[in-house]
Amino acid sequence: MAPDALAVLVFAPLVAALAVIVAPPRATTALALAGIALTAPALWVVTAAVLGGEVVEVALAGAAPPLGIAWRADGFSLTMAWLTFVVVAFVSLHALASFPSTSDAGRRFWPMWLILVASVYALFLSADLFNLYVTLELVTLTAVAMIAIGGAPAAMRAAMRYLLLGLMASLFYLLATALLYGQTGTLDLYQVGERLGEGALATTALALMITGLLVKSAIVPLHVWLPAAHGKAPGPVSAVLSALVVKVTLYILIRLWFWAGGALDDGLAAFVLGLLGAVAIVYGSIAAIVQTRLKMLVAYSTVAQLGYVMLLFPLASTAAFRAVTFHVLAHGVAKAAMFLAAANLLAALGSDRLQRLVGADQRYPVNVLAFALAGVSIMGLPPSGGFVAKWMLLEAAWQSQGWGWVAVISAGSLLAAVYVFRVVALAYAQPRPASSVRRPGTTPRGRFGATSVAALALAVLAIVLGIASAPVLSLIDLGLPPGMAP
Amino acid sequence: MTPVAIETTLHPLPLVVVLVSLFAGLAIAVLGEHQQRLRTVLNLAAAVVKLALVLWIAILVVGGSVPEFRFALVPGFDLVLRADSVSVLFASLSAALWLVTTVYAIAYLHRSSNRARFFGFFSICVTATMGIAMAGNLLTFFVFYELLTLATWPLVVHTGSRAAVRAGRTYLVYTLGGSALFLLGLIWLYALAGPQDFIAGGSLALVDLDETRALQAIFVLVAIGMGVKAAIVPLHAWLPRAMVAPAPVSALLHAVAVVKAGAFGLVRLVEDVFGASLTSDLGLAQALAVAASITIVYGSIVALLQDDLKKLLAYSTVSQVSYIALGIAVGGALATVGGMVHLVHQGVMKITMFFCAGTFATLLGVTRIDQLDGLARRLPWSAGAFSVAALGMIGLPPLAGFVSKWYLGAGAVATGQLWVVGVLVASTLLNAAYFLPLIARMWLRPAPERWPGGTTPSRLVVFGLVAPALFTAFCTIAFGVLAGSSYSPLDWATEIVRGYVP
Amino acid sequence: MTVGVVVDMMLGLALVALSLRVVTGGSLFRDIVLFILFGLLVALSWARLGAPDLALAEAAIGAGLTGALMLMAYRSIGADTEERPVRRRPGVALVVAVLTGSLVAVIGLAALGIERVPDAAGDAVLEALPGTGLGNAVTGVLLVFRGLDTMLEMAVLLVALLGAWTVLGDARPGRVHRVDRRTPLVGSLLTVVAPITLLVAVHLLLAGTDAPGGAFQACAVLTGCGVLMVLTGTLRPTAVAGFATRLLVVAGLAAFVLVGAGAGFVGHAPMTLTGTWAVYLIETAMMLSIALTMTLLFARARGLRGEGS
Amino acid sequence: MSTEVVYVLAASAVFGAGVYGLIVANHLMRKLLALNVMSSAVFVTMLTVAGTTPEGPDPVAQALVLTGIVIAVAATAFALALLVRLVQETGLVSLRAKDDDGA
Repeated sequence: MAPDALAVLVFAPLVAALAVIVAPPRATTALALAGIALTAPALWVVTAAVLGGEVVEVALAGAAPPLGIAWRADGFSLTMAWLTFVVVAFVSLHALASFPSTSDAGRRFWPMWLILVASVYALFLSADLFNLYVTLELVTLTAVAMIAIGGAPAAMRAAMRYLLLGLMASLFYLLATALLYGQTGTLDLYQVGERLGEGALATTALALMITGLLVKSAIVPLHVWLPAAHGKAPGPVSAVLSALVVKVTLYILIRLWFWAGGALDDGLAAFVLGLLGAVAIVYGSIAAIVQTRLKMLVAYSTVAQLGYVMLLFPLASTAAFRAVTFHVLAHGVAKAAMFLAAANLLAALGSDRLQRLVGADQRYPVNVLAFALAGVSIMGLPPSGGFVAKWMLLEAAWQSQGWGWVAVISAGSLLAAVYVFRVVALAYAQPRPASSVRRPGTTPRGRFGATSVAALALAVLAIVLGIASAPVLSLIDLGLPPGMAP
Repeated sequence: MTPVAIETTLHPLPLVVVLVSLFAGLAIAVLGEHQQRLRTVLNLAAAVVKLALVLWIAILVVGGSVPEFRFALVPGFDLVLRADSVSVLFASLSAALWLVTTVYAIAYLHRSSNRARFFGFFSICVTATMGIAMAGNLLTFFVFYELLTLATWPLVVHTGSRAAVRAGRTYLVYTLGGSALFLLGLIWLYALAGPQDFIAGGSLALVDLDETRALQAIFVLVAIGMGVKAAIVPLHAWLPRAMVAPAPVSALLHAVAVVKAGAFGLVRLVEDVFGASLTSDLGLAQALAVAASITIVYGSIVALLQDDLKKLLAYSTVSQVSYIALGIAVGGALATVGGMVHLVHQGVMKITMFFCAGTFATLLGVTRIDQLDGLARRLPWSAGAFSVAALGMIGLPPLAGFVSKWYLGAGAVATGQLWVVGVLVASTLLNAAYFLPLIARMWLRPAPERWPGGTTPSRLVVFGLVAPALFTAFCTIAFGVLAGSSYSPLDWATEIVRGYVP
Repeated sequence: MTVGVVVDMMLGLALVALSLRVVTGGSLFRDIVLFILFGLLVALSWARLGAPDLALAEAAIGAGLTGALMLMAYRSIGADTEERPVRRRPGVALVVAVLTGSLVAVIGLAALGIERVPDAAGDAVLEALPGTGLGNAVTGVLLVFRGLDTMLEMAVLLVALLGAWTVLGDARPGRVHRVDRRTPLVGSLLTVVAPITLLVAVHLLLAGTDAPGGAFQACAVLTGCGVLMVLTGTLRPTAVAGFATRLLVVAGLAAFVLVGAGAGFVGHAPMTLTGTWAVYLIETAMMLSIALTMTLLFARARGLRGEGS
Repeated sequence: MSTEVVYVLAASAVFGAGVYGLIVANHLMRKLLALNVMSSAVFVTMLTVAGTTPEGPDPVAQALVLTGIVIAVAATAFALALLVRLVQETGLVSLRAKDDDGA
């Protein structure tokens, strides 16, 4: 039963996508929601099996690697799959209102949205280097197309830059895949890890692959495409880009490094990756602080938050793995909430210039609250998922006596506080009577509609993650890399 | 004496008492701006229920049991809510004063905007304070300590004016900076000694650590985190600036929640984590005593220079709260009792003065000291309450402040630290120097032709402004006069200290 | 050094020269044409490397279709957008390029020197192939052993089309520069070519199960036919994707999903092809989908309609 | 020197040329040409380093290349559609155009 459930994860959204394309628009909502909702029981079944101690695995077409491709779910991939479901479910709720299925934009949005969901699931289940390439291309192309959906020149320019860099990165990755296949005769990531051995060849091939993945994950200094792409995309798209799409490549990177990266087991490479992460944290935060637009601020915050993931490589301990996986989860939920709230404020105020936010709390309290709650998690303050992640990461850094990392982690959350509170303070500020901002009362209060509910629900979830971390961590513990014990 | 782990009983009450105001806060926020009547009912009901629950807990604690609730927050680290006698002291203070402050705030803000947001965060602020009171280990303390920062910030910037937003920024810079150091100290402590719950006499005394430098550093890191909120010089600068907040917020910050949480944290740190003897062995008690003394004198001197009433009160708080730190730093049974009981005494006295200051500003537009002339003729009840509290602050017998100072002084003499007596005398003289002129102006000078401004609200609102101050002024007298009876704050503090100092 | 290797070396040199020219040259139009030439030479290389399947695909898709798409786009954005060919410090880029290139050369050569592991995927395929009923190992990999890749590849194509439709916006369908059909040669060419391509496509499709050919090549031929018909105006772009169009573009992916997910319901592992019928169903559907998708992408249209209809 | 060695060397040089072009080229369409050149190089490398079986080049590598070629053309087609629209909207054929922060 559990292996079949793996197939449901990919096929349900995919079938829904095909049906949405063919069926008349009025059926879209039902089909899309069904496609997404069906993955929940499937995830549940797989999770139950994994918690029961199984590794859920199915050889597609009965052809096990190296002959064919297998889908496999352990604690790590399942954690990511749950993140996918949660983010997608709430962002879909937002999209029902922001991309109504009968509108032109909605007709373009929903099929690609569903294909994106299917491909993200497929990616998390796969450990085949070439299959990962195909799913990555699928994710990149859908993401790019959805950035451009609004048709604004700035968005399309951002989409174009993302596409070009994304394709280049894919080719680096594919080249490395070719070399690894030549060397090991298999495409299965785990078998590659067993057969690769050490040596210059292995190191350089992996270095090529990692470079490609770093570009797609927007790790400083390869982040240039991200801020505009995430900042200019429509709200739900920004949310899922920051919450999921940049994470999928980091997922592959972590799998590669810890499950197949024996050849890279020297401190220097890990240190360099960690250093990139540290630079990302500081640079991204400062860049976020100086932004003048809300969505760009949130986008640069993503650049910074991705840096924390990179600290896993130098720390390389069970505690660090738990911390980083939990961080990916917490950041995903919180950042999705933040982008949705930002998009709602943009839609309501007509612009996302920060100065326009003055007094926004009086008219749009729900969205300001959602932003603030998500901000609590981003800053790593208790009680939130972000705090639990930061706590564990600090602990891991302390245990390995990485004082530099400790300093960066601490500084990172203080810098995050600067940009989060900058926004909230503006929203709480009182508009001066003479200003052109309309006085409260003359405009309808913020609607408590689906878009606001989606943002607030995700934000609340980001907080709840901090209190209910235990079950999540026990799932993560079932997906620890080889050689790490709970 | 070797501290021993206490017997606790699993009980949901500590959690419930924390959650009551959280739910009230959420409900108030959801209700929205216009449900005024329902909001008032909810506010008062939650405050009453909370007070009742705290009383229930107090009865359990008097009966000898220690109710506790715990669950794993992070693997290996529990969130522990536990009601021991120290918790009850702080919890009953904040529950009682919260009720009073709620009444006052409803009256004070009767015309203000954004009241749903205000009372929402107001309630969450008290949730955090209760959590701090009930925290059974430093991690739990930290969690609620941060929540307190987050919940008070919106109250500080409530009016949304430029000055308020700027004050909010200063507040965050200090508190978040302090808590970053606190967190590092916490991580370090746990890395060194493993997760520990609070134990009277010091949880660190149970593990044999030969890490003098590390322990000193940890103490300093955590104490800075506490010291920011306790406004110990030079970490105090946020407090006077936060005076732009509405009067009930100032009352809350100074008497019930923020400043008190910092001082309470220092108590926990010294008595329940390091233990008085280890703190002293590490040379930290002396350092803390010096820092507290400097703060006491500095705060008083600066208060002397103020011409704004609320600023004066703020610097007075800076000075007075450090009595608590001074008491536990001096050590010995008497001084510790003096510090602990001042936790309560300073609360009731200072909140009275803020209530009155807010009332003066609302009804007469009086905000500066030179405007106080003849005020007693116009507002005799408020002026009376203010005067009682001020005299208490100076330490006039038999008011509450006298009891604190007496125990502190006696403790200093008993432990041979005579210089502390000098500090107390200097502080008392300074207190008199800045409070007595106020009292004199109010009662002895003639009233002006016209008051600077103010409004004339309904009688009910005026009652809501004046009655809370009268109640707390009454407490100031009662806690002093009845200090010797059972279950008075002094008696309770003595009981607590029996666990700390044999 | 045999004659063959000399040919290889000349071919290799030509590839390098052409690629340099394509990425740095001065005239975009000429360089697109040179890129097509480059693609044809790559096809020749495939043949030299013993992979005729790839040679066909490369010539038809890699060189032909990509080149045609490029030329169409070039025409759409107008010849007046001539460029400064390079920008910024090319020195840094050159260093990066030389480094990357040498890196690839070094590890490539190293990989060539490695003994093939005994149980490489390729060998496993040859061993398992008889069990599939297919004669062609490559088709076996594409449809059976790595059917998931091929299914997702169909999804990539679909997304490319959906994406193109998205960026098409509300604009009118791409204005296709049409060849005048009244030119006698074009008209008769079309009448002859269209039926022949169809026949060839079907042949290639059937042959693919055990000989070079298969769905990709067949669809390339069909696409060529479609492109020709668009160019001559026999098929005209429309602004709306009709039901039939939508059905056809998803057919390839749908067939895969149907068979792949259906296998799960009848007790097989997902993506199992439960019979030869499944192979033909998928290949036919894929051929039609790919051909239509490519033609639509070429015409930058949401749909196509016949002349006069 | 065998056939494979020649093609690996040629493909490496072509890949390098592609990277160079992608970085320095100004015109978006030339960047796309560079990407396509790179992908051809990757495909040639893939097949050559995979080695041969008794029945010709490694069938898995052949299948991967076939899949890769179709993905490459699909991505190119989409990129071109985006490019054409971008040029229609902005009149610019390169990305260097000043701010991405415009309204």
